[in-house]
Amino acid sequence: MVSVEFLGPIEIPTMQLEIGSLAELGEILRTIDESKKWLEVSAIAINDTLVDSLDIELKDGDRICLLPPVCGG
Amino acid sequence: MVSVEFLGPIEIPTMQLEIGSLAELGEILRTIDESKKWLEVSAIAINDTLVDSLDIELKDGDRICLLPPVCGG
Amino acid sequence: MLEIYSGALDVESILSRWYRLSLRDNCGAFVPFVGSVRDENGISGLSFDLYEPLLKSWFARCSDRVEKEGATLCMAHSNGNVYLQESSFVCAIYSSKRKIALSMIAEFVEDFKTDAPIWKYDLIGKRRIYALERSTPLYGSGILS
Amino acid sequence: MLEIYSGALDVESILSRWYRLSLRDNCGAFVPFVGSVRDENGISGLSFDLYEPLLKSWFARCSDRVEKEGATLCMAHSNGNVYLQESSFVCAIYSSKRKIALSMIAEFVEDFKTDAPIWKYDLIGKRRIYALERSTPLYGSGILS
Repeated sequence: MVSVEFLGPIEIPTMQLEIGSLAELGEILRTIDESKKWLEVSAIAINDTLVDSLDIELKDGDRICLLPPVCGG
Repeated sequence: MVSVEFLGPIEIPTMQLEIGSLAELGEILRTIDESKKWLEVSAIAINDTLVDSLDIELKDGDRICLLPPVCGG
Repeated sequence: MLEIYSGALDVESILSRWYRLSLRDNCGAFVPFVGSVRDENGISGLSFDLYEPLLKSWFARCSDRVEKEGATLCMAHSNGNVYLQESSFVCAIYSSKRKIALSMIAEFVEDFKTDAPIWKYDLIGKRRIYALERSTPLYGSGILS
Repeated sequence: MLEIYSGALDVESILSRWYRLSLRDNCGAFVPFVGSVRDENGISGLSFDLYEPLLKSWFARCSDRVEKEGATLCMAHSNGNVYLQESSFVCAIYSSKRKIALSMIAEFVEDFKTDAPIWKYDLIGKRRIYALERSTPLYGSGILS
């Protein structure tokens, strides 16, 4: 089981999913209207580290975050 | 008559001189040990404007300043 | 040093405190940046969401880079609402001599704008509107699309 | 705005005052620089001579350049003695958006270092020693040699 958290302006509650890879997560989120529109502009952090590849295996307890475009200051 | 003022660390009292050009001023200051050593590193202002040429005629009442190297802050 | 406050920053006291740190550390140069909320586009203010775990690790990396040059980095940011003529962001770099602090501050502020996990909203009437068009995608964005 | 003070600057009150001006002028970016006296080379402090007429005309030209970019320049400097852990120089640029203030502050401080008619002395024991080796000749230097 991994948790998937949507940060900032993405108004989707945290999900608990039984998935083994980021590619699987993409498949699921592309089927949901609310999440689909954010995928192109959002970054992914696994356990608070940004990743740049789908070739990452997920372990039980991993925390995944979706981070939309930022603007501090 | 022009006045010649020595600024910052140059410890020479202000002079009143009957000269018509900066070139004449240079001739006088090169003969004085105290001023001679500052000439190479000092800038010249006439009436509070820095100049870069000796080809300037001086008028009665002009105020000349010698400004040694600076370091604010 | 990273400080997170709820609402507007007390800029004067933050600057005073960091300035005294720069003196205590025998630093000759102290260079802050203050970001305030301007009256524009009909907003009554801005609002911010922060993701603290990533903000802290990002800031630690920035701070390490600055410290490698013998300088010190400080930053304060607001969480929540900040109104017109209030300030939401202060940072400062101090160093022994002027060149390092002066050359690193602009670079840090630009890194902050593109990399800090902070989301900005315009407050207009009773609405809180995500400032998407002024925002920048983070590293790796789009891999799930 | 150019301010000259006898002795050390009250940095905290100067920064607070200028910061409030930046808010009043609806500016989103306020970028100061503070120069303080470090404990080094056995000095007990620094001392400064200023030539005000030329300092004012030099500052007015700098200020015009900054205002052409829509920004505002402020500067304060000490005259006379300034001791360890005190400050002798503060400047700030504020602008609507961050880029102009951030890009102009370093340039202004470098211009200041080479062009402002200010002379610096080390205070060591009871002596006031001109800092010739750290000083820069002004425009046109050497024409009388």
